Amino acid sequence: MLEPISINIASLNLPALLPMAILVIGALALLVADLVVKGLNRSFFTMITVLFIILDLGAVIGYNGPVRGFFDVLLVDGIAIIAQVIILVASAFFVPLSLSHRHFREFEMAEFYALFMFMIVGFQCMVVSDNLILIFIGLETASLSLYTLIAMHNRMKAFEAAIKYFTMGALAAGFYTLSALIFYAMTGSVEIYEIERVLVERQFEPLLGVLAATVFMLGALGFKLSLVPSHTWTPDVYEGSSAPLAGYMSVVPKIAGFVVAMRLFEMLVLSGVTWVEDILYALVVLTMTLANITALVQEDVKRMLAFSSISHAGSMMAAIMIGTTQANTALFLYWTLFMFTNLGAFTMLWIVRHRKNLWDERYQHPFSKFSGMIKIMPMTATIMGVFMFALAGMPPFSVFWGKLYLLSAAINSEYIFLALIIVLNSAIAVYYYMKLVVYMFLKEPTTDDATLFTTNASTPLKVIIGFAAMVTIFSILFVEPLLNVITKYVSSSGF
Amino acid sequence: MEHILSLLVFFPAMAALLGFMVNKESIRAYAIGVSAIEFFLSIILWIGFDASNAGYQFVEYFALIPSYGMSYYLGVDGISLFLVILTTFTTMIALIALNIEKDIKNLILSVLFLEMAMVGVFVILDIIWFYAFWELSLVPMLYIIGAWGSTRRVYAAIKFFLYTFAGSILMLVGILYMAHLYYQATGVWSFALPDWYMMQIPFTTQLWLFGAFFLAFAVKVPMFPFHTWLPYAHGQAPTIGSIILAAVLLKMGSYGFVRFSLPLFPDASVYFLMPVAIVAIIMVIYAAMVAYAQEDMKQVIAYSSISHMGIVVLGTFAMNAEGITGSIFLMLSHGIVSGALFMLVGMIYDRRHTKLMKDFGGLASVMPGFATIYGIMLMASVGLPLTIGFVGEFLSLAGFYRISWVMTMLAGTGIILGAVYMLVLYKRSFFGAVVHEENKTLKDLNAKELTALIPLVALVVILGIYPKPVLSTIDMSVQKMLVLMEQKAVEQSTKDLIINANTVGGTK
Amino acid sequence: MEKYLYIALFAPLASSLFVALFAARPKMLFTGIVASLLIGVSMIASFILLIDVNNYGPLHVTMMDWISAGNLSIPFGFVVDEVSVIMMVTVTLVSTIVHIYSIGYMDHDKSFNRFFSYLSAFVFSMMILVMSDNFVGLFIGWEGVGLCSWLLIGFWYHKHSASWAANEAFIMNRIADLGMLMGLFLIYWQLGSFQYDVVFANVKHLDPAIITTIGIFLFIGAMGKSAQFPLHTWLADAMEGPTPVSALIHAATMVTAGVYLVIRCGELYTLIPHVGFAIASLGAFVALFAASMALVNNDLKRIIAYSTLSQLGYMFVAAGLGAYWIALFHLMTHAFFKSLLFLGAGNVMHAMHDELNIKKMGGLYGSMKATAILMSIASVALAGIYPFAGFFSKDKILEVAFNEGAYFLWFALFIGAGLTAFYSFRLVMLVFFGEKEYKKQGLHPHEAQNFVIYALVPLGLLAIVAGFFEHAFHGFVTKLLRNYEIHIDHGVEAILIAATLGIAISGIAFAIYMYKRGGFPKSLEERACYKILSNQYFIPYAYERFIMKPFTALSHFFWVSIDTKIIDATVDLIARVFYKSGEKARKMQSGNLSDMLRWMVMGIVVLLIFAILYRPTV
Amino acid sequence: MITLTHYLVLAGLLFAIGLVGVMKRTNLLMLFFSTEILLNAVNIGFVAVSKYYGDLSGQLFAFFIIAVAASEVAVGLGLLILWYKRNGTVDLNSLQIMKG
Repeated sequence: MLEPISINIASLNLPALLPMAILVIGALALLVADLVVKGLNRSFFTMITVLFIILDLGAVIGYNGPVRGFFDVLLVDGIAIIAQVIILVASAFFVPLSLSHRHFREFEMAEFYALFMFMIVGFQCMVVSDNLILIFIGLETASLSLYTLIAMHNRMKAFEAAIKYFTMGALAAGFYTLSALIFYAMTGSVEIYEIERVLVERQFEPLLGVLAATVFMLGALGFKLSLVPSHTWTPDVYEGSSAPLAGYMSVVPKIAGFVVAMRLFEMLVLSGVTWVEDILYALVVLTMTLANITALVQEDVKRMLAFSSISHAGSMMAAIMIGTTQANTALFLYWTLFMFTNLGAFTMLWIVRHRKNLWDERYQHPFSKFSGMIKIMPMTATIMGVFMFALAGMPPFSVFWGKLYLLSAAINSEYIFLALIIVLNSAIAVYYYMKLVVYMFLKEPTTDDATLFTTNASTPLKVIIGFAAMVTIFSILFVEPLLNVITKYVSSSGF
Repeated sequence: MEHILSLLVFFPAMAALLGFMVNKESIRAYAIGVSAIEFFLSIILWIGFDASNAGYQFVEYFALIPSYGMSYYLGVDGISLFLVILTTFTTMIALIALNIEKDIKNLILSVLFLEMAMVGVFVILDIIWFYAFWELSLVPMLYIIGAWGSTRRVYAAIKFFLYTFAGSILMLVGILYMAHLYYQATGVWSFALPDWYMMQIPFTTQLWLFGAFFLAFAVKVPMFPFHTWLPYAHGQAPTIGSIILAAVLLKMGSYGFVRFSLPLFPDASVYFLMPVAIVAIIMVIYAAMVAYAQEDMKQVIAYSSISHMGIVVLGTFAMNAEGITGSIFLMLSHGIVSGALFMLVGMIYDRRHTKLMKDFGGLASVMPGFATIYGIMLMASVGLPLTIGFVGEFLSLAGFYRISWVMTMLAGTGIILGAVYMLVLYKRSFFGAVVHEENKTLKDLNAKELTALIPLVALVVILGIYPKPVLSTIDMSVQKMLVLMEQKAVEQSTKDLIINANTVGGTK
Repeated sequence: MEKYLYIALFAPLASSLFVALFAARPKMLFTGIVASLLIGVSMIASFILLIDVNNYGPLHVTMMDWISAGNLSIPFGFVVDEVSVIMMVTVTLVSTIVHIYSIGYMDHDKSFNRFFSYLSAFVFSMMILVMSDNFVGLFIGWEGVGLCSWLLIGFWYHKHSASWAANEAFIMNRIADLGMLMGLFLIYWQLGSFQYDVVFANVKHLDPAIITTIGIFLFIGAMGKSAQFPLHTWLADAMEGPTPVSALIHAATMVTAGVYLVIRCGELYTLIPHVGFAIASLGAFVALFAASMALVNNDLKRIIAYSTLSQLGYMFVAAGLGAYWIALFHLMTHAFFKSLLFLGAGNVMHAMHDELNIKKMGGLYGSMKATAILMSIASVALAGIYPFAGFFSKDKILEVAFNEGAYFLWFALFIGAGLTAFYSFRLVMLVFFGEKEYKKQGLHPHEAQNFVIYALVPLGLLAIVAGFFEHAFHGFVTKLLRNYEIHIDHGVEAILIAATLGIAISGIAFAIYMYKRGGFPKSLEERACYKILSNQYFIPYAYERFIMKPFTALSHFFWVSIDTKIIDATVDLIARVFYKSGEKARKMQSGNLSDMLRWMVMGIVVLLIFAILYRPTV
Repeated sequence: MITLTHYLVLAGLLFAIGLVGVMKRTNLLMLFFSTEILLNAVNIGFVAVSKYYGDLSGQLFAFFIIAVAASEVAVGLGLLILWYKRNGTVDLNSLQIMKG
């Protein structure tokens, strides 16, 4: 017979819920406002959303040691904070992309923004918890909203993308739950720290069970982090969804996934389950290489970027596999810098988006579209070139510093071979990033009508581009402070 | 004066940024002005340079990422001083001689950015920044070759970029491993070259690291068999691209050997001395023979640079002051001479739109002035005494003679083969009767071209007759470096070899 | 006295640079005159120095530092001692005459000014060569004269043959220069200096093997400049240049640089007599070898060129056997009569409108007496008939050979003397006497301008009287050079002299006798030996066939097959491999949802299988 | 007597069935059913285990899964209808615009 549970409110530590709560309230408020006030404009929604995100940010920042709360399912530790900050900042920058020059139906609807906020809540839940249930809920909340957001783009491709993403997501959810079940069955708990304790006590016996659980968890997270072989959705979904969402997907869901992966796998790796380490090693190499060589042959910039983000995620998994503090720091540093660069690149695609596919019947952004851009609009071409070189890890632009720190982490823990593979991959990668540069700078223009490229340009977008470009170019100035903060948070939360 | 190096590095970049505002008509004047100022800055640097101090001068230090040991660390010594001047000088001359109309603005801006990267490579003492400038120098070159080159330009540009980029990534791993070692040894992070100089590295580790750095430099130099990007790059690049590529970019590789490979890994350098020397000799002979087989004037000069760089590498690995000083001087002379030769080929190409020797012949009678300057440069290139070409070649070979006289003799065939291909080129295009009608009406050099060429000729002669001020400045820093190498070498055999290589008398 | 040194050295440079200003302009007479004057100044300065050195001994100045790195330091230093001053006098004297002569000879050439600029530049380089006080300075002049000879041989660059010959000369010399450089390096790393005085002071302390190596390397350098076998082919081809050039560079001065080097390094070579003997043997061989080729050749200038070769052989015999002062003496006398011979030939060429085949001349005595007489004097001197200059020097060389007990060498030289006499008079006969073949081309030969003839007279005189300075010369140069005494009792000596004179005279007599009677029968030219000689022993052909052709082929092979087809192809292949694998990997993205799901499940299954099969211990 | 093992085996079998369905089915509707089967298989497992341990969190998890499954169906069907309206089929082989 189950004994009743008595709860002490003080022990709930509700403030820990505050960040999530703010956005939930925000979303509901937005919906209500849309009901009562007619003809509210997207600029209003956007700005409200940004405001709530900023509020949330305010609630998140301000950290003093790991805190638990709400039936101890919440764990607000360093990496949770950083992850949330990254998530929120990214969101704050991606939402305003709705203020493009041309109007899109989804951006006119309050639901879009509400869903967007719910999605953020989902991600936050994923990172602030070490309880499999809450993580699951966060995951699903986020994913479900995301599917819908994609579909709201309201084009055949968008639907196809949404359905593909959804179906695979459902399968991934199945894997996740099964893995959770196995952990639960073995340890009788759904709290990661608890599971860890029990497993370590038992020297991970029965190992096969642990491994099975890990495998399914890999399947589930692998889908979110687009690890081979669960990466197949990425290019299609990116291609199908609007550029801002695609960019968003390439940054935010992954960071959430990374945090969960850190909590789960590092526990295993560090406690010496070599099997997991080896498998991760294999996955990392496979993911980076396969994505890179496939990216070589893409005709569409967006798809190319999709593959490139896969390989970036792969190298992040490398950081998780290495699992030292430096590696985890590298992960967050890398991702912060990567976020701004990707923001820039996708915003650029968003700007040059044209209503009709003038250059290719299928693709929105075929390479040929950019040929000779330097002659038509030099500034745009130059900035795009900077983003490309930055993504390629060309010094002294943003991503290089992340890559540098990651490599250094790998080398310091004697993963020389891994480091070699990473640099070799960046050597391959530079080719497809450069392909765009070659098209923009070395080819003759197909048209001299600049307006074709600026139909979607608007001041907010330009501002965002400028900001992203600044950060990308002068990133060296932010590396030091970022490093200090991240190192402090990461190490304080024991990673 | 204390910030002159930062000024030198970033002045061109600033000028390039502002250059966006300058309109197309006046951009050339703007560029020449900027490069002239830059050149004078470098001259001021030389004047202010204390020739009696072998260490780094005008040092600027600013910690950028203290927690990770990364800093903004500039300094110049005898080894790099003249390479900086060479860079600014060639850029100025190349810009003066520039006569491209198409998108000249973009071209000039990228040249100025390139100048920043090149100067940066030579004066930076923080390895990460060195790597950064090293990679940055590729981008403008990619654009210059790919956008203003001839028919196969895109292929050539991509090949150049990918090849050199791929070559240098291993160096990045090497750098980070060095940093790791330094951290192990001292407990603090540092990427400052002077700090690394102080570090003794175990022998086997040295071998690996040497390899990692070697590839990057070897591709850049370019050493056989990593040289095949060069003919394409030169063959397709516009004149200004070829000039800068030959005069400065190749020197980055050989500079890397002197600045990094030798002092950081003395034992490995000695250990790999023979293999490297053999490759260098192959470069000298093989490239010279390939040059002899070319039909295209520009290709001849392209391959001849490979041949000369072979002697540079040989001199660098002579492990004695004569050889290394000589090889650095040879870098300068080769920069000036090959730059001038490419410029001359460019001038004739502008007139006839062909570079094939068979399309010429008898030019000496049509364009005497052109032929004369070409002849002077040719003689400098084959290393005639009292021209700039002789000093470096003589010293490099003399230096390496101490290591092995047979190999020196083999490398010495370079002076024969060099004469062969160069004289054949000269005979086929300048001597004989004027066979092609269109050649009969060619104009001789005009004022602009002369202003670009005369300084080069003057340098060729002056530095050929009185190289002492340059040599002694280089020599001092080189000797300091050799002392350092000898001190930090971990193997006794290395110490012996370095000492022996620097003493007169004794063995055959 | 230093100022005279600098005048002697830099007057030619000044002349060259000044004239160069007008190089591109059409002919200006004054350029020639100025050049001649300045060279004349240099000559006077040289004579003053000669007297000075005779009275007060050598003069040594260091102008400035040139190269210094590590332990190495090379100054621009000049020394005027007994040897160099003799060289200076010879060089400037001949040069002055040649300059004046050229004013007439190059009269109608459109590149008149350019010619004088080059010519003076050559004199300057030659002065550096002989005056430098260290080996590298000598090497500067060494290369400088090489450059000038390249410019002057290829002076008429529109002629293919001329530019070809120029390149051949330069490249052949480069081959030798490499040897010389090696010698220099060895000297440096052994003795730490390039200064003559330092080197010769310490060389004796070195291990003989090393001295031998140095000696060989340096002599390789000398072989190139002095066109010794097997590097001799360029000299004959160098006759493509204007005749004054042949006179100055390829007879009087540059080609003797090699001999000068050996004389200069006397202290070194005396330490290694075996090398010296090898040099002498080579010299003797060349003396015969070249003379034999001169026998049958029909090209006016080539005959003289071969005789130059053969005379250089004589000098090397003397130098090799240690009789340096005799070598130097022969060098000087030879400079006089050989340049005279060439310049006379120049007159003939002008008269014959650049016709060189002596078979097509004949009977020119009628129309150009002066030249005929001068050339005959030169030929007699060359043949070594008493009391002409050639007799004294050449005869001494034979005596040296005999004295050293090198009877074989002596015999070779003895035969050589005969041949020399024969071919030089064969030339005289065919050109000036006998049938007037030139009538067939309808030419009307005329004597050269008077001042040209007057310019030649001093040489003619010297060719006659120079021999009588022997004792003064001997006394003078042996202050520096190792003295060499000949100890043969007078009876033998007399016999030797008689024999030599005899063979020379009989050679002359034979020539006159044969060519009075219309020369040899045509049938002779069918003989194999004739063919071999007239084809210069097929050596140029062999070089063409076995060196140049393979080299070209190999270069082409390297370029096309190795560089393009192998190395570059490999690079591209690597890139292509990645790209192709991309095309393959792309198939994974079928876009079909079922496939995607299958991939996911597959991934899980594979990992599970792994988990079962591969499980390293925790 | 039915022990925990039986439940787990059942859950496993159901999950396997679900997987096979996911891989084989080309009708989107059926595909979604299969995913539901996956989740419900897990539910059984959770409930059984939670009973076995006498710990509520398992059942808690099961409830959440049910809720999530429900919302998933909602979203999924929505997408399905959208697709059907556009091109009158729910066959997943029709989703072939994007590939490569």
